[in-house]
Formats: sequence, C-alpha cells, structure tokens
Amino acid sequence: MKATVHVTLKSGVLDPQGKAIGHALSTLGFSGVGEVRQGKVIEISLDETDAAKAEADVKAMCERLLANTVIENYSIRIDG
Amino acid sequence: MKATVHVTLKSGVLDPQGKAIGHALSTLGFSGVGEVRQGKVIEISLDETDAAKAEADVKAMCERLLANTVIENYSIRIDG
Amino acid sequence: MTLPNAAITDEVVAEHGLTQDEYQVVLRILGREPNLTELGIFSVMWSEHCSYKSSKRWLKTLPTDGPNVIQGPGENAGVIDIGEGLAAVFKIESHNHPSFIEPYQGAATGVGGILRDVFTMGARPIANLNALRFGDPDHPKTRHLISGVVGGIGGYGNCVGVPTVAGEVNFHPAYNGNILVNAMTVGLAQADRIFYSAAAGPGNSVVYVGAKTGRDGIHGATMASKEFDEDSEEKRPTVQVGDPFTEKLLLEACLELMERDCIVAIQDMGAAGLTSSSVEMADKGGLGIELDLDRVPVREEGMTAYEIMLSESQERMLMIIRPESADEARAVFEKWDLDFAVIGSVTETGHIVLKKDGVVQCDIPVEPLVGEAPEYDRPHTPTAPQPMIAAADVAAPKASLGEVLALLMSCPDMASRRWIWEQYDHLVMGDTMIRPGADSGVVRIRDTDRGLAVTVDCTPRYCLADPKTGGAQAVVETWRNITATGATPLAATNNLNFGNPEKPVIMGQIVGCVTGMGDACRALDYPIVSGNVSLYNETEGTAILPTPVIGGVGVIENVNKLATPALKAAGETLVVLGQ
Amino acid sequence: MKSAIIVFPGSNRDRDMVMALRQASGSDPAMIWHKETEIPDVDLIVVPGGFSYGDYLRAGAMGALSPAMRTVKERSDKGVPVLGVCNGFQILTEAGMLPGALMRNSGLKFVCKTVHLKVETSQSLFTSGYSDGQVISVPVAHNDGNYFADPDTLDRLEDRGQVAFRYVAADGKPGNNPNGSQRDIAGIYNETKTVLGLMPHPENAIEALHGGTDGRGLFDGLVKALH
Ligand SMILES: Nc1ncnc2c1ncn2[C@@H]1O[C@H](COP(=O)(O)OP(=O)(O)O)[C@@H](O)[C@H]1O
Repeated sequence: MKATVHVTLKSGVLDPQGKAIGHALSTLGFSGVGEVRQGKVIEISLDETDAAKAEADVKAMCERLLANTVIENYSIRIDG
Repeated sequence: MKATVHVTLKSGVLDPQGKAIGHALSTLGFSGVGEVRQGKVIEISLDETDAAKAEADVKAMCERLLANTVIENYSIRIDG
Repeated sequence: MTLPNAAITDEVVAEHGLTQDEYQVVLRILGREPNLTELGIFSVMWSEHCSYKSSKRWLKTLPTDGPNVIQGPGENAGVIDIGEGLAAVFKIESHNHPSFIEPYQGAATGVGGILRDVFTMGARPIANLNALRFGDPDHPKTRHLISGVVGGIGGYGNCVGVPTVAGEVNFHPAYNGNILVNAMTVGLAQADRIFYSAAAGPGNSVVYVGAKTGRDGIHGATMASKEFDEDSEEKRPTVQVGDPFTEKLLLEACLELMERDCIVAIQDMGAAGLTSSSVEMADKGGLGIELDLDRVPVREEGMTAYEIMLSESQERMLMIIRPESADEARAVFEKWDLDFAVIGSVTETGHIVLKKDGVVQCDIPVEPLVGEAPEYDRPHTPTAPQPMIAAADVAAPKASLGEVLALLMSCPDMASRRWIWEQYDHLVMGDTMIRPGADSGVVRIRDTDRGLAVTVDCTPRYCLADPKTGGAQAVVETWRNITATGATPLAATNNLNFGNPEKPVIMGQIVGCVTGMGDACRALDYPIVSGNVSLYNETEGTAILPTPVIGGVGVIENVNKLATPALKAAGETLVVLGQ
Repeated sequence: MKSAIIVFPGSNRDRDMVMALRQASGSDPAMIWHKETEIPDVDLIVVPGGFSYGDYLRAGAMGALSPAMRTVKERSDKGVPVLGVCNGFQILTEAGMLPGALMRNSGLKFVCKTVHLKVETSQSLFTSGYSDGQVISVPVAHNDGNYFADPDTLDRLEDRGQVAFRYVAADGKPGNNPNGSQRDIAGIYNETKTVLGLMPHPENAIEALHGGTDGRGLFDGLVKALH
C-alpha cells in the first residue's frame, strides 16, 4: 500500500517560507495572491496490505517522527 | 479560490530527506517500510474566481518559481 | 472608559501569576480594578522574567563598573570600551523552557532574541556563543533534544550570518526534564554611537518595525484568553517559529538607519513583546507613551488589545523617532521589505495609554508599574559544606593510564564537540582567528589588528557542591580561557539558571553562586555588564544543578600574537604553570 | 580588475568577498542591490554566499529571479566572467546559467569545515593561479551543496572539462565528499568557462590568520587573467 502524509503548520503559526513565497510571487507580477502556506508531503510504500492497519501504523509514525505536533498538523491518505 | 501545489522529486533523483526518514522509521521499529519520498505542498489563496484561469496562473507560478523542473515534478489542484 | 467585560476573579489573578498581595498593589496603583489587558500587562511586567523579583537583591551585589564599562546592566546589553574608539556590546540569554518544548524553534528564537538585544544598541553582531546542558545521554529524549537544539542554533545564526565561535555542552540527569539553552552574542559598535532605550521628547513618534504581530506564545490565563479565542479549533501553540531571514533584514535595516540621525531611542521586543518594550522605554525616559493598537501590523484577524500587547512574535523592534524623520526612516525599512508603522507618540502624562477601536483599553501610570514591581528577599539556606575527599580514599584505576585516558576522552562531558560546531557556520565574516575547539573563540576586529576573545563556562557540579566556590570558579575559568589566547579579559556577562527560588535550598544556591561570582569579579577587576536569570527550572519537584553560566570577553591588541593550543613543532618544551 | 558584487536580501558573505577582492585587486568592488538592473562596466561579476531569501522554498530560487540577475545573464552572454560562491552557485543553477541543481546535503546537516579540493585544470580564468591537479584546502559552509545532474549531463560536464573542483582527501585521492555531491563535484563551469559556480569559500582562505591562504590563488589568478 502507499501512504501519503501531509504535514502542515497549525493555523496561527508563523510560516516564514510561505510568507517569502507569497512575497516573491507578487514581485514576479502575479496579482491576487493571498496567503501562501508551505507544508510537507511524505509518501511511504508499505508492505502492509490491510488499509486500517496501515493507517494505524502511519498515524504512529506521524506522532513519533513525521510531524512535530507542537506546531504541525498532519493528515493521512492510504491508497491500495 | 485555493490552489494546492504538490512538488515532488523526479524519479531517479536521489532524495536524501526521504531516505533519512525511511531509515529513522526502521530504527524506531516500524517494519515493512519501503521507499519514502518527501516533497512539498504549497497552498495558495487566490482572488481569481475562474478555475481555468487560476490553474493557468498557478502553472506559470510553478514553472517560474515553485518547482525546479531540473529535479522536480509538480501537480496542481484548484478548489472553489 | 469601556472595559472588556471579563471579571477579574481570584482565579484569573492567579492564572496571571500574581499573588493576592501583589494584586492588592495593582489595585492601589490604579485606584480601581484593572481590566484584563491591564492585568496582563502587570502580570508580564511583574513576572520573574521581567522584574527579577527573586534575584534583584543579589544581583545588586555584583561589581558592574570599571574603567572600560560604557554601559552596565540595565540596557539591552552591556557595552565596554575596547580601544581605538570601538566598543564591544554583549549579553547572554536563556531560552530553556521553549527549547524543551520544541528544541529547534526554541533554540533558534533564543539566538534571534540575543542577536536583537545586541544590534538594538547599534552594534553589528560579530560572534555567537552557546552554553548547553542536556540530561543523561541515554535518556530517551536527549538525542532528539540535542539534535534539535544544535540544528536550531545553527539554522538561525548561520542564516543571519554571524559566526558561532565557542560554547560548551554538559550532560547530567538533573537536566533530563529541563535542558538549558543559553545563547550569547557579541557585537561591535563605535563607542560614541551607542543607542539606548530611554524615550525622550514628548510628541516624538513611536514606531513599530520588523515582522507582523501574531498570536505567538501568548501566556497568561488559558481561561481568560479563551474568551478571546472562542473560534479557535485547536489549542494555540505557545512556541514561536523563528524567521532568521527577517531578522537579517531587520539587522541590516536598523544598522543602516543608525548611520543617519533619525533614532531617538530603540528597544527590541523581547520575550514580553510590546508590553515590556513600551513600558521600559517610557519608564527610562520618565515619560508616557500612547499607542493606537489598530495601527500595529498584525498577521491574524481580530486580535484583541490583550493579545497584541502580550504576543511574543519575533523579529520586531520599537523605536522613538522625531516625526520629521519618519519618511527617511520608512524608506530604509521599505527598502528591506519590512513593516514600518507609526503606532503612537511619546507623552508627558507618565502613563501608558492604549487605544483600540477608538476606545481606551489601558491606562496605567508607568512609574509605579515599574518602580513598585515586587522585590523579594527570599529565605535562603546555605549549602552545607561537603567533607573533603582524601585522595587515599579514592581507589586507583585498575586500568592502564592509556585506558584511563581513552575512557576520559570518550565520556560525554569530555568527548569532542566537533560534530556540534561543524553544524555552526563559525567562519562567516572572514574574521574568525581561533575557531571552536580551543580555549576561547577569537574574532578579529575588521580594519584593525585587534581581536576579541570570547568564551562561556560553568561547572555545575562544583556549584552544587559549594555554590560560592562554584560561582567563583566559573568566573575564573572564563578569565583563564581568555588569558590563554593572549588576550586581556575585560568584562563578563552571566546567565543564572536555577530551580525554584521559593525553596530556601535553591535560594541558598543562588545567593552562594552570586556571592562567589562577585568576589571573583572584584578580585580580577572583571565587571559584570549584563546578564539574564532563569529560575523555576524544575520538573516534578527536582531542580537542575545550579548553573551560573559566565560569558567572558577580552581584547588582544595584535591578533598576530595570538596563542593557540596546537603544538607547533617537535622538541618544544612543555611547561606547567600555577599550583 | 574592476568587479561588482550582487547583494541579495540575506546575502551574508558579501563582505567577506569584498575583503578578498580588495586584497587581490587593490580596489573595492561595486555593491549592486538585487533590485537594480544597472551594473557598471566591470571585468568580473560575483554572486556571493549567504541565505538569499532565507533559502526558503529552495536555496537560490528566489534570488535567481531578482532584477539584477537578468542583467548578470546579459553580461554573461556577452562574455563577462561571473563567479558564484555557495549561495551564488545555487543562484546560478536556479537561474539556468549553470546546469544541474544543488540539493540538501546527504547528511541533512549544515556542514562547516575545511575540505580539500582538486583543481581539475589550470586552464581557466578562475584557476590560472593554480596548477593542474593541485590540491588546495578551503572551507565549506552550507546546507545544500549536494550537486545533482542527470548522468548524461554529468558525462558531458566531464567530457568538456567543465568540472572545476572536486572534493578529495588530503592526498588528492577520492574521498571526503562532505555533502553527497555527484562525482564529488564541488564546482563547475559553463560551456565557455566564463561562469564558475562552487560551493567552497575561497574568500575565507586568503590570509595566514584564516588558517590557510589557498583561496588566494583564485583571486590572484583572476586579477592576472583579467588585467
Ligand atoms: N555548543 C558549542 N558551540 C560551539 N562550540 C562549542 C560548543 N561546545 C563546545 N564547543 C567548543 O568545543 C571546545 C571544547 O569544549 P569544552 O570541553 O566545553 O571546553 P572547555 O572545558 O575547555 O571550556 C571549546 O573550544 C568550545 O568552545
């Protein structure tokens, strides 16, 4: 199975990268650009074949390593 | 509208971050973890209300700034 | 005046860290009940962090003056004369608690804060140092904490472009639940171009520059602030994220503006944000300040006066400028893509007055807000003297001397720190003359032959065994480390890291260490010109080891005469000096 | 030799570069703010080290889009030599003036230390102060120095002599690659060898007090070649 994990900053947490990207886009002449936020996407190939088990595993991985839950949220998608 | 851009390394480009995550997951005792790849997700709020135009704009942003097409692929999703 | 309609119950007062006695003083000063914003401001100003209420009495005993001292404690950083019309500006600061919660960002923002303290005074930062304490290397959290902290210190300092040239790292189980991250910055300024924080000139503009204000790290009453935060679906993190890039821009913009004649006073927004910066500037100038909070650049919608005043967003500064300089100053900050907003003015009222939505939300007389801050003479029990250990009672090692040497060199407190300082850019600026790995780091002063030798030291187990001797030893060790390069030690800064001062034993450690430090500094003509205090470093009732970190600065007139530890050739004579 | 340094928000080795150029050429470079499009007539343009735009998104990505970089490209097309060091190298690849890309160090950590480099050839404007195959020691200080290009590009770079410096051990043998760079590449030229990008910092090794003077060869060579 394949798991796709999205890790994004919690709302209210400063995102210097997003801010700089938004600024650069305006400088390049793209108008109408509002807030920009940057996050991570992590794709993991798993041997596990049971989707529910895979999800539980990946959740544990997020809590322990992939996301910094002090400042980040995560979401998980499992594909067959 | 909101655009979500995924930027991922092209296959064939070594991903040191993904590799390190995969390694760390095994060290933590997660078994059955195959390849891990890390990419970026960039969320952009747009004033544009026409989805096709928004997509064209964001494509231009990707080509000019958001992705380095020497090493990266990108995909765009536009939400209402 | 209309007040935000939150009842100030005993519980709200307690959540703001004020005792009932302290609250009675608030009532007396105001002659009425405070509103929540005002309570928040008292709470911040009277916190241990801002008021030094437990340590002030003892800090006053330290020698802070001397022929080289241009500015002792009390400003953003200390300033000493280093010859040729130049001054060194330096200070050390702790970011212990945030670094335990989120090691990377906690350490990074610690570096950001101390850099701002130094460039606020008109100095270009030229060297960073760090003193780190972690728990047992085998503790499950230690690895994560150390890699995050080292990453954060490097991530911030490397990006801003200030070399990290020295530091120290210790491990001890007493720090398992309470690591210490102390960061020091040394900057260089023209001795006659130092910038201070006292507001002056009623009618002058109060200007906000730097990054926007968000809801970062707003402490205080979780319950009370909940009222302002109903729609937030998640608990707000109390950790700030650092933006070293913005800091670098702020640094360059401030130094550029300082070359012109625009700035009357300047103060960085440190841990206590807009509150402490505006109150301190007003207090030092014996004046009032009136702010229109609607003009504060904000990052989030619907921020209240309480949130704006208590936010700990990073990379911000407050300045007093003459109104006619505003355009010139604005142009500089806009060149660097930074926010610049005139948010108020200096007044003769002696009050800090805050308006929002056209309504007065706070009106506090500044003099008692600062002058009547609590100050305690807390009970202290001296540490009992430890019996001397007779050498004969210590078993001789069974291993060979070679094995003992290998054992010593591989123990965590002695092992090489190269893997740490290789993650720090210790060469940027091109003036690093002695890199990490020696007794002190040395940076040359550009366009002169002079160099500054800098070091941080403390041996906490000595301080635990005998606080007074331990405090003195930390001072003396920095003095030796500076001397060993050929430089002359000039002055020091200190970071007092201790447990809960309400416990007489801990207070005894504080008193002992400070007394020892003072004695050693007096004996060496080595004044303390700045410092920081971090108390309540305890987890589940267990305190850290007493850790009074000393940062020392010395000058060498000719860097070509530096001494380094490297052996230069075979056949040279080794000499042991001292007892 | 007249030179210009492009200064970006976040540049931090611009002043180090001034010192090196001043020592070698006896004159001060012109400092060009990234928003300017006018660059004076100079013999050399330098894109210095640092963290332009905080290295946010990708190191060098935003710097490469600066107005000044358009002028740098035009001048370069006319044959004016361009030197990019560290962040400058990243910017030149992002701007398409050099092939490939610089990725996160394979160790995922910032690395600041002295390394050994092999000068692949002395036959360039930039390396005429060295001898063929000379091993020099200069510091690196970077997060993203891991050079990547596809195998065809790498072969082409090697065939055409466009590899300028490689990481080596002190004895000149392969080894001691600090960042996982492909084929140990530390610096490359464009096809005409008028553009050089390298990760290490020759500007931080120009005086005995720096702990070594091996970086001087690059600047002294340039001054002689461009005289
Ligand atoms: N956190 C650090 N940052 C930078 N340099 C460090 C750090 N920790 C140790 N060092 C350097 O490593 C060397 C050895 O450190 P330490 O054993 O604490 O030194 P000493 O006991 O001689 O003061 C010193 O040169 C010191 O400056």
